[in-house]
Amino acid sequence: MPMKEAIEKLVHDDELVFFGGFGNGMTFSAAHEIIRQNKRNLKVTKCGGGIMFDQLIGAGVTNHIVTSHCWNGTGPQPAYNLRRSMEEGIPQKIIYNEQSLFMINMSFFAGYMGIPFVPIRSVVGTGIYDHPKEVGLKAARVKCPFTGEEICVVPAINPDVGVIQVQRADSEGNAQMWGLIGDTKYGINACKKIIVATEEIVDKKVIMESPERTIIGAHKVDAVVHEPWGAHPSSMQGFYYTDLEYRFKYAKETKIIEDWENWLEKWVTGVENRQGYLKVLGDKKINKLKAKPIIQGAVNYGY
Amino acid sequence: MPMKEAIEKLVHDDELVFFGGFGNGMTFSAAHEIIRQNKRNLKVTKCGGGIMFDQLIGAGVTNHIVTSHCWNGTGPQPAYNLRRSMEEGIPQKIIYNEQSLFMINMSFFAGYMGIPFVPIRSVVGTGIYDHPKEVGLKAARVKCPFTGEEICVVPAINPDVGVIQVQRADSEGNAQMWGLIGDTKYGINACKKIIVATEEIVDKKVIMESPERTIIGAHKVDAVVHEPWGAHPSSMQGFYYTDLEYRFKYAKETKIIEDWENWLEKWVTGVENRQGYLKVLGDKKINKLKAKPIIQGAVNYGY
Amino acid sequence: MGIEEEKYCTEYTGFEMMLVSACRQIKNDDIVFNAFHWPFLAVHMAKLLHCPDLFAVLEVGQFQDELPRPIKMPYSISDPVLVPNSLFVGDSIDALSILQRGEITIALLSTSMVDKYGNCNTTVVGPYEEPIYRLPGGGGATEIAGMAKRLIWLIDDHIKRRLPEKLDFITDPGYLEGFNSRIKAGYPPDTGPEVIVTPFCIMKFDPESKEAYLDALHPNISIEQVKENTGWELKIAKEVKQIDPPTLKEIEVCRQTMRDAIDQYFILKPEWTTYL
Amino acid sequence: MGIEEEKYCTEYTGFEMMLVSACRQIKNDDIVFNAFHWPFLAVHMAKLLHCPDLFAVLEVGQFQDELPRPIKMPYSISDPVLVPNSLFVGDSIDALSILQRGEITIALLSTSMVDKYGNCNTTVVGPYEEPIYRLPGGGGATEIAGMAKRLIWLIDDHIKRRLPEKLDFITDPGYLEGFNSRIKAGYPPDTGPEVIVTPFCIMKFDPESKEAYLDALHPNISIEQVKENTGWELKIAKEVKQIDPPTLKEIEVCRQTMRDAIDQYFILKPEWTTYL
Repeated sequence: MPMKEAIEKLVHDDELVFFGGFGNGMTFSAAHEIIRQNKRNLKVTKCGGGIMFDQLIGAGVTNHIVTSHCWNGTGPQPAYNLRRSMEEGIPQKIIYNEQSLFMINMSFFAGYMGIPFVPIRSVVGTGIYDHPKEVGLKAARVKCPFTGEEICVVPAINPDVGVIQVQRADSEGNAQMWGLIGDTKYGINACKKIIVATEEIVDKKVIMESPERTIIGAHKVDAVVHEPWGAHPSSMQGFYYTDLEYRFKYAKETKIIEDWENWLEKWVTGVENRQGYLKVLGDKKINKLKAKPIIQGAVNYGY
Repeated sequence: MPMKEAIEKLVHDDELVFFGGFGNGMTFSAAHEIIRQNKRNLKVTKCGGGIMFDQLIGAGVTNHIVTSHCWNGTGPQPAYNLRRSMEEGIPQKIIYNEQSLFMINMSFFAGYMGIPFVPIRSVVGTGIYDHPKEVGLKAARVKCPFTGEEICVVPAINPDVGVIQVQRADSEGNAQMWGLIGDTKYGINACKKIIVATEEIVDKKVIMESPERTIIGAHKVDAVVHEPWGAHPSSMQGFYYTDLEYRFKYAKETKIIEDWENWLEKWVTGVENRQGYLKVLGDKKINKLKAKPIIQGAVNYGY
Repeated sequence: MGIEEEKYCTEYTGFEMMLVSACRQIKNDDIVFNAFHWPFLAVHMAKLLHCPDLFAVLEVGQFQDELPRPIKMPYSISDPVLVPNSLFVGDSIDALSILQRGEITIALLSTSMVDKYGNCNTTVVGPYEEPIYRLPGGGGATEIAGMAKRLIWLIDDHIKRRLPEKLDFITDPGYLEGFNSRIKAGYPPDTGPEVIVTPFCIMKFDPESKEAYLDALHPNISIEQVKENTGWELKIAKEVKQIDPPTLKEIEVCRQTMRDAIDQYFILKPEWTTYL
Repeated sequence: MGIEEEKYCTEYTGFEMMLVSACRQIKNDDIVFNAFHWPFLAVHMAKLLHCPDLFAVLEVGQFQDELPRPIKMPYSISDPVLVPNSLFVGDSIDALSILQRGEITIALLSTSMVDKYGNCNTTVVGPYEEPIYRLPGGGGATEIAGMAKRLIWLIDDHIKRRLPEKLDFITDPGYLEGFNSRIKAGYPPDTGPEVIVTPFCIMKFDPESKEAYLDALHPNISIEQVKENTGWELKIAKEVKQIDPPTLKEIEVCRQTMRDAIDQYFILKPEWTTYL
């Protein structure tokens, strides 16, 4: 199914949307299609929002982000659309429901496990624990019935819809990822509707060659999108490296609003789909980013 | 380090001992060495106790098991040493702190995570929830501060010492396992002292070829034991298959106490170590159980 | 005899009828929790008969939608043959997550004793601390019984002590004390035992009281026979259904499955029930 | 000059001195949580200088005890170069488990603002809902600050607004409101900030009040200079120590590390601090 169709069918205004990938395997292609379809009032969640959330904020598709940071392209600087939104209300004021990295991971884990909360030994005493009071996903404390200690607990997050970008999946949706996964397995399994975008569609037999790499089963996948290079400008282990130059330039190219509008037109609204985006990126860059093969990790599965 | 030395140094009377492996990769070699060293009053824990716990009970080294079942060799029958102990007090009456399979897994997970408890949606209303009241690891209920529901929570288990049998480890203790892991990763990381028994000692470079297969890091391993066939009569993926015939016969060979005593002498107390055990097992059986190679699972780790 | 009748088998055991009847409960689009012992056989048969696409989840975190080729019956949930024949292999917590998220549409469990509210005991006969018979314990059945949408109990011997009015110990939750007690204990409302399959019959549960009643008879079994061999005053459906005998195809698959299981040291003569 | 003195470098920046001084805090047998940005550089330097066996844990669940060969500075914790050069790769929860089990002996964190109790703010200047400057947010630093045994703060500019008396928002916990407030909030008693390293000096924390005080000066920095540029009434150790300048070897490794970082698009001129 093309990404366009998957987003049309499965992502609707006002929903809470999960995006997979932590640094590696980020679902940029899906985020851009959501912008092109001009969704509104989405809540969006991701362990580290980064420039993907900066773009969703700048394009006005989200008014509420649930994440642990919204950095710029290559370092711990605030991204400019985030700042414009929160400091000046451009294009709209959003709610930044700030989490800590491990707190949001545990919330996804609780969603994954089908339990309403999980304890975590951090957050108490910080502003993250106290703010923002009005928007739901706030930690609390309970008394441990075994040790008597008061401990922080974080609530489950079960997004309405989620999307991930993986290295390979079969046509039914059994999807595999290796390398840096971050929160992807727990987050996507916590979702009610699921889109799997994949670098490659492979035969089921390939999936069965290393079944520990499967992060989600076909029985709950609603759409499989064959989307090579869907994670650019992030990396995809075994496929392509992070486009550091592009990310570095992003900060400069989005610092003032006119430049941001040009950036959005050039890379998102001015192209039809990921194939169009890759044309703008150009073959030279694509060849430069392609991963050199390091084929390894076979073991004996015999019995 | 030989198993003898590892058990001497690290396992002491009265401690709570974790054994890894769920069906596959069970730590029989370590259990037998513990019997030979005549440890006393051990508490032992394992997701499924099976005939390993039956042997520890029969040999009198444990007076308290924390597990979800103690089946006989090949099916859901009660094992005979367990029955003799609980019904007749032979060789001593033990406490069977019965858990459900997933409850004990979540308790190990809580131990793994360094948190005092984890919620689980089962157990309430069963005898497992209500019994045994006197021995500690009992579930409880807490009110969820987010949904208002009462939910079952299970306490963390952090054993004093744990032992696992893995496919391979480097000489420092970075240990890898693939295939059916069950509770092994969470259980062993929850332990205070750690013994890694391994089919093979490999170079660190081999570990780095598929780092996702590592289940415990060298920084917390106290002893590495090179112990081929340490999991027999259970299987070790890629090395040997389950010895079903041996397990099937175990029930008959331990049904009356005299036969059990003979069994123990033949396989455990009458041999010096695992090499001695393998001599009793015999080359013919060893060759029959050896896994046929199915080498697969390599992927591209390139960047 | 007519052609229609000929496709049915005429000689078969109660155990075989139980397996066939259980197997028929499974649908091709089910997501089944495939638990060890008799359910393994019934799920295996379903896969070969009417559920080619059945998606199975196992206790050590495996997904399967194909049988190992050449067809081999795993000796247990932890048979290494399952690994290179699975679409997913995780750990036990992964399997639990699927249960707790409510994704399992059906589970079969074989057990020692089931009471009239569909609770099961595989722990102990007599007091917990002073057992007359100590049973092995339940393993993962507690969670499977707690969280599968449709739970099918298999009892391989329809006798009073296997189907008592009340248990000495509840290992796996059915409807607990009946009525809404299961929901009050926190189990999801859309879960719970659906049927008990025995060599004699199929029992269902009253929607209100949650008490098991006789719903359908296996061939050549009388209502009286069922009542006499059940440990409580069994209620009977207004119209008791008649279950078809195994078809020739069903019995062929059933017997091959049993042979495959014997090859893998399944204990097919359940001699351990004589302890009870 | 004597031979002894010659091994020290005489020209270097405050930023370099900060990195060298931070790097010296790490011991070869530490288990370090290797967090992004300046700590990456200090840990990298330690590995090349005096900690060849250093065991590092990263936020996406990696273990490393060797640098990638050929030596390459990862551009971030999620650089794919880390995967085939790690002894373990898991998920973020695996990394958290190591923190929560108390296995991390040291962590370095670079930050925007640290107050006198060692709390950090990377969230907001001004009110949370109506920010004057919205900062990016903390990521995993909250847990690292909460659970590492020895926490080392790096502040790359020793000025009042980077070292205020009180923060608008606590993103990462130090000693909260001082005294035993951190322990009362539930953090393990054997954890907490140990030092703050700036281009000017090293501050430590009073064992009782948990307030940061001047412990040791970097070369050519005066006590007055430190006091004037700190946002609270800074207390001074009875005997302020003098820190050695970078050795030639240290500065060589430091500068090569910075060049490696520039190659990986590290933003070495921290221009974003000008927003503050």
